[in-house]
Amino acid sequence: MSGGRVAAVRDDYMELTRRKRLYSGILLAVFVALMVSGFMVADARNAGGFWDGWTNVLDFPRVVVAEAAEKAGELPGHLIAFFPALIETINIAAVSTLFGVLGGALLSMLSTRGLARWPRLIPLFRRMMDVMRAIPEIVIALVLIFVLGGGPVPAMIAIAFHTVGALGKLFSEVNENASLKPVEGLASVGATWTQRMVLGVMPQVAPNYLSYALLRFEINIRASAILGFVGAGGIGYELKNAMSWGQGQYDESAAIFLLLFATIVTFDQVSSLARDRLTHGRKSEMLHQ
Amino acid sequence: QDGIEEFRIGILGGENAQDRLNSHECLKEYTEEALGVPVKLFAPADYDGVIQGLLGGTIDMAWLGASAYAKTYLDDPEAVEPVLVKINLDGSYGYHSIGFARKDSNIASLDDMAGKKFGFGDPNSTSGYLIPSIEIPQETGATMENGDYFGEVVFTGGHEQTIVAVNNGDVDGGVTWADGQGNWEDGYNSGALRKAVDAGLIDMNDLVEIWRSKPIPEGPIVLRKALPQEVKATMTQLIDGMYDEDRDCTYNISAGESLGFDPISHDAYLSIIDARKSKSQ
Amino acid sequence: MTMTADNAPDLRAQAGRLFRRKRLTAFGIPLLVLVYLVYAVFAFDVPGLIRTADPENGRTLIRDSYSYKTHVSRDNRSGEVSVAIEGERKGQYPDGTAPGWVALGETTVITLDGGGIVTFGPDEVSYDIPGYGLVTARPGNGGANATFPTEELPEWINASKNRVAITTDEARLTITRRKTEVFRYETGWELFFFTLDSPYHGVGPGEIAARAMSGELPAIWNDFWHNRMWRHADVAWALFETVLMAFLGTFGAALVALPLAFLAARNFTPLMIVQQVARRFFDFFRGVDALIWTIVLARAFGPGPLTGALAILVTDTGSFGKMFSEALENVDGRQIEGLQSTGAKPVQRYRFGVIPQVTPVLLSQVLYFFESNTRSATVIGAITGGGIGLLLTQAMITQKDWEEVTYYIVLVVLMVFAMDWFSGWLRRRLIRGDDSGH
Amino acid sequence: MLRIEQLTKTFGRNTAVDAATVAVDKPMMIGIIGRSGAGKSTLLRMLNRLTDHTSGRVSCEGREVTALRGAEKRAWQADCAMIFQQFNLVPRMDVVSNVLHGTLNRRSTLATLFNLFPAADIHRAIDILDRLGIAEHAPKRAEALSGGQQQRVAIARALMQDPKIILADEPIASLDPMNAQIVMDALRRIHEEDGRTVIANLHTLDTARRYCDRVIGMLHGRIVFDGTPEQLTTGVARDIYGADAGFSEAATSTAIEPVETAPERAVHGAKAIV
Amino acid sequence: MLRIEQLTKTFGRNTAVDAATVAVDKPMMIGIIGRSGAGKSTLLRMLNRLTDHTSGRVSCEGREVTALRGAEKRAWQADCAMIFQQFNLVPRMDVVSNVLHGTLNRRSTLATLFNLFPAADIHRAIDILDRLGIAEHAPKRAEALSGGQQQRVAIARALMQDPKIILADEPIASLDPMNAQIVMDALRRIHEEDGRTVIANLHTLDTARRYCDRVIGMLHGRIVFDGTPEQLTTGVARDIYGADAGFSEAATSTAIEPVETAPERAVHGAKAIV
Ligand SMILES: Nc1ncnc2c1ncn2[C@@H]1O[C@H](COP(=O)(O)OP(=O)(O)OP(=O)(O)O)[C@@H](O)[C@H]1O
Ligand SMILES: Nc1ncnc2c1ncn2[C@@H]1O[C@H](COP(=O)(O)OP(=O)(O)OP(=O)(O)O)[C@@H](O)[C@H]1O
Ligand SMILES: [Mg+2]
Ligand SMILES: [Mg+2]
Repeated sequence: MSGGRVAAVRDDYMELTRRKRLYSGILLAVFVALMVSGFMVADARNAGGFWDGWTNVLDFPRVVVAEAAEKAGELPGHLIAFFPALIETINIAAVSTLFGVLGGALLSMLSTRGLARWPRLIPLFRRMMDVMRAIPEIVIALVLIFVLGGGPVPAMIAIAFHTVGALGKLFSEVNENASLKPVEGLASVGATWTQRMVLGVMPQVAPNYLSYALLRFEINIRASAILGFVGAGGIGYELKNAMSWGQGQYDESAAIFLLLFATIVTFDQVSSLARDRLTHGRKSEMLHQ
Repeated sequence: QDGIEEFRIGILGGENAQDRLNSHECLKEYTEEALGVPVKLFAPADYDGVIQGLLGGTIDMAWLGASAYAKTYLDDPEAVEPVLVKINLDGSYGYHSIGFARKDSNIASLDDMAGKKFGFGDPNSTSGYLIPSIEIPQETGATMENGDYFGEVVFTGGHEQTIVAVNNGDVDGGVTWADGQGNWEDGYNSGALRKAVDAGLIDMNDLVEIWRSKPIPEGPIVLRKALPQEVKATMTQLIDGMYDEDRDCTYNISAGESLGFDPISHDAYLSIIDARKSKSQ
Repeated sequence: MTMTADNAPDLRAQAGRLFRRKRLTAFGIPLLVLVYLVYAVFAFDVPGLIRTADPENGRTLIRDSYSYKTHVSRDNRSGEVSVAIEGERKGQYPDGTAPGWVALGETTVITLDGGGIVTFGPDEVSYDIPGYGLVTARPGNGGANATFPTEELPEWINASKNRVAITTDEARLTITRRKTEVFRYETGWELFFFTLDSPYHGVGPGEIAARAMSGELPAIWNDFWHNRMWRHADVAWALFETVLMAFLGTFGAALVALPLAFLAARNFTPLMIVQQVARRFFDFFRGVDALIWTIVLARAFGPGPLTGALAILVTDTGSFGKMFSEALENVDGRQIEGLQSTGAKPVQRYRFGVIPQVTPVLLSQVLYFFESNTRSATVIGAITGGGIGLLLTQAMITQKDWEEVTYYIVLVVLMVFAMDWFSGWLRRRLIRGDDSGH
Repeated sequence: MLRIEQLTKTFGRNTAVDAATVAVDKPMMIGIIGRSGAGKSTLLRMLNRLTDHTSGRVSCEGREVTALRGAEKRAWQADCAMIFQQFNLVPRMDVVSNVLHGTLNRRSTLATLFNLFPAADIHRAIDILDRLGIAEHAPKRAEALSGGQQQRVAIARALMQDPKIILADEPIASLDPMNAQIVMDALRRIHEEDGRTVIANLHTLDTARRYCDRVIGMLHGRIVFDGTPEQLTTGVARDIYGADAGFSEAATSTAIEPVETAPERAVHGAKAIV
Repeated sequence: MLRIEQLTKTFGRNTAVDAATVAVDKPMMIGIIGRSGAGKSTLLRMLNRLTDHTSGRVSCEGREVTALRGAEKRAWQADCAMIFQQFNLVPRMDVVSNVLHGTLNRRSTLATLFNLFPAADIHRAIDILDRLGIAEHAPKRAEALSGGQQQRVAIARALMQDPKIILADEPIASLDPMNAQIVMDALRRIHEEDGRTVIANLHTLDTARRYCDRVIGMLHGRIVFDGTPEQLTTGVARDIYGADAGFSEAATSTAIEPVETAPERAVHGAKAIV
């Protein structure tokens, strides 16, 4: 190769490097600037500043733990007393996950090309899932609490609504990878749409569905605890009341907290074990959705 | 520490957050002028948010309910000190916890509530929880435990929620606050019922009063004890003199007609503190 | 193509057994689900809920979400009449002015859509209800003192001695001793753009545009942006605050979790102990849940967006830590070894041997979280006191202004949509466009 | 019996089947040949109503096939079984269930969702599998079978439908010569023993010649040949395949043994494979 | 110059390298052969200090290699470049960056973390790439290159280190014969033009014979042969490979053209491939 061509390669590369450095420099600078200024804005808007506050982070846990330790003897009693509330929270999560799986499966099939009952309506069902995913549970829960009155049902409906959207999206990705051949085979014998879906698609997608559903269940337990905090019953409601009252009930708070923590960790471990067996779900896309 | 860099005021619930901030905008301006430092307003979601702010030193001033003050005091006696209290139009500074139910549920008194579902508001509310939770058992002769006298006892989360819950029939009876003056039909002169009526949420014809507490002392405006002395003095003076200076602003920050504020001390709340302490055992 | 006569029954029996087993699962699983749901119906007390559920509330809510009401009220002591939108001080018509359907005067005449006419006279109040008759009242010390055209009152009239409430399709009239009030519902979000005190109230969009062109834009913008009824500036700020919480929380967590994830990854930390400690650490942060972190942190930092951001940060540090360390365990060791063989320092090995490999995975995980954390930030804001979540929940809890609630919900959904789109766009751009391993 | 009149299908600006007209008066075995893209699959899929037609009509024993909708359409599909090149079975389900899917149209949706097939159907399914020589695989998952076995399961499913007509879209294209022969033999036997009409798309001339009573040739969506195997000379084949003079039939052959009617060509074909 | 004495490595109860002793007095090209598991890779990795030794010592020009730690160890690694069978490049980074990684040891950590390499280094990297005939691929991602090109990038990275010794662990095992030859030619040229010592594990005898000045044979961790290519007779090879009489060298050959020194064997090899 002649020296001229090497020089050309050199210049090109140097130019490329400069551009890349510039871009990544700008990107980095923008990111750092956003982080720093964002932090400063948040810090200024907060009642307590970060630098004053972080030494006090343990204040609250300390008070709670101190009281809980002092009344350690009552802890088992509290654990038993709040167990029904925990069951309610788990029930909310379980029922909403169930409905979410059913609704999500249905919507995902209606919105997957090749499977859809009404192919023209695919965009409609897709948007429906998007909207269901986008509305935070707390919004639906509060509206329903107004209409239906407080309790577990509004929370259940709210979480189920969101779950339908979230699982529907993941399920339709699973469906897209399912083979259409069996479906067509069933169509050729004159099977109805339901038969095609249940007999032709479900056997293919069931393991993936199950894996996602388990992960969702775990997420829904957290969601139902949070909704309890805004009036939807369950362990979150108990926690809020105990925490609000403060001193005198911190032992109860601690007991509730222990229950909640143990539950979340248990289901987390169980579901990740089970999912590992079934197939690998994509946690990143699932969490919080 | 001689000076402060900013002054933070916490505002309790009752109205939607933005309205609360708006109605305190005038106070913010006066305070900035008086102290010469930036003032920030905070409207946390519930009583506990303000209390934690006072305890953690992230909020300098707030108008607390009596029970909330008691909680703050019990958690940390050195955290805050009460300075002022609101005076009602008739010169008193008390109000009542009102028990109420739906008329068509055929509940006319506490006796009819036996076995029914009863709703408190926020656990930190004086009229929504502390006082009724002490005085009602005295009348019924039974505890407030589920199934003891009432079939079920729940927290609705706040005064507004209690009113709606009773009106909807989610709970059979509940407690909220009112000054107890004026007409039942209007929801009394001031209080949570009145606000609900004004908002068109409820029709007082549908509701009946089933119980009324002894007068409850109005909650204090508190300042963080650790604040510099002159800041505390300036703020006390500012709000004390507000009624003469600016009626509108007084109306805004006291959530209705009043005669302004009077000084008050810790001793006025001893009984509430005792009550709260007894509930905490 | 044969089946010996004796293995035919055998195969049939085998198939029979197979199908019995299949039926058992086909029935068993739905049956279990059904049994569970039946249990849930009772555990959740659905029958009780159905009994107490109030469809009227739903109707009010829906109607309020797209309409506003104007209050015309008469102080029964002074006889003064005032008109205010939503009955709020901020929405009050200036003295002596009123919308077209209210004729102020000695006797104020309110003409309603359905043909009903309400009059506020000096002493007497009347409501002429089409198809029913004239209701009159002389509110005062004796009570409402109402007279009705019929003996038997229809169910839409709720009257006692001291209070009368008449609800018709066109309006609602309440009379107490102190005050008489007419609520009239109209479609739309009145005052959304300009409040009554703004000179631009009631001006058509064409005209506004024209006046904006002619130099009034700042004034117009100011009146709109600082609209006291809808408070657009505050709402915009609240939205920003919510996104800010999600942004700081998510990316802060990613920055904290990245180095820690190395400690929890089997292939980077030979010490079992360190690894296990790091993993339990992550489990703890995740398990405690954002909810509880919010409460704990609120004590130290007080209400505000920083507290929310930190709560997200702490929880997500746990999630990211776990996910990142899994990604790190899957890295290709050959690249690292290649660098090691050149004498690269450990930090350099991580920088060039590990980071380029894991960047796409981590980046897409972080961006997914960013999107979903905008939703979480709405909830956390409702608890810790900040952002659109607080506005939304408070507006809901105080249960008036459903049109504002609708407005906030629409904004939240649009915000989440926007973040969804944005994070997807960024993900595509960064992961494809990044070829130097940054 | 089966009457196709001016049947046309267009995909956008592309006419896949162009005014196809065919009349079948008695049960017979028909082979459709033509090069890739000629419209063979589309024609068959329109017959089964898997694809909707653009114009023209199909009628069968008084039924206006192209006008059927909903349940009636599905009933027609049940009468007109289809066999696919890729078998189109449910791979994760067992063989018997796959065969029983042939009865889906006759049974109530709910019952079938719960796997409630009458015992008589199950027995018949096994009998059919036995007839096709794969009864011993009955409890296995379909995906565990070889291609030829899977295609026979597909035929069993078709038989389970007890159809009047069996459509087969390149049934042996994914099979090795050995299995191809078994499958074609099975189809032929079904035609002969049960008297059902079989219409098969075939991509090899010699298969069509060997097994069919009638051959239809398609080119660019049009039917360009319709006659007996004997009439299908190499010259005609060239026309159908639109091939130039260099066209050699051997290139499309998959026979593994000399075909009686055309031994020299088959030998040719066999060589090309080795 | 390089002195390996009684170097031993045990993995648990398995002795991968057993008291290996080698002295290299002047720059030369050395091939190490032996069957899979003989310990070739382990020996090379111990020389580069990628793997720690169990006992024995390595020294080089007064440096006690086996005793180095931390920065000194890394400095030795920089002096003793390694080339891997799987190239071990960073696939998502561009070719030049990969080559520049050869300078990591010399540059400040902070600057390199931000990808800041001196322009002179970049120019040298491109020159090296040019020498190896792949300069035009400089801005591409490593993963976009063919195997042979990637291996040349790896060699470029090694050269960038300006090493005294180049170790190559089966550098051509993942390559096709064409690329294998290009890569071996490059290594040979580097040895001849720059006077660097090259030690390469090779899995084919003919490559070792053709390119190396000296061949070391390993069996079960022990060095069982050390001599010139000429001394490496088929009998010796059989011993090294522990093969029975049926051993045929052709089976391990990857040559694509007759090797001058042993034309008859290469032809043999070439046949086996076709
Ligand atoms: N779903 C479809 N959408 C658009 N065009 C299609 C579709 N199906 C078939 N076609 C087109 O119609 C024409 C006929 O296709 P068809 O599959 O019927 O041919 P074929 O004779 O079966 O060919 P092959 O031997 O490759 O299966 C082709 O040009 C094809 O591209
Ligand atoms: N990290 C390790 N842990 C345990 N045993 C190892 C390790 N690396 C190598 N060994 C063992 O040491 C012995 C020598 O391995 P080495 O990789 O050096 O052989 P090799 O001659 O390079 O073989 P190949 O041609 O397959 O690369 C083998 O028995 C191998 O199993
Ligand atoms: Mg076809
Ligand atoms: Mg090796």
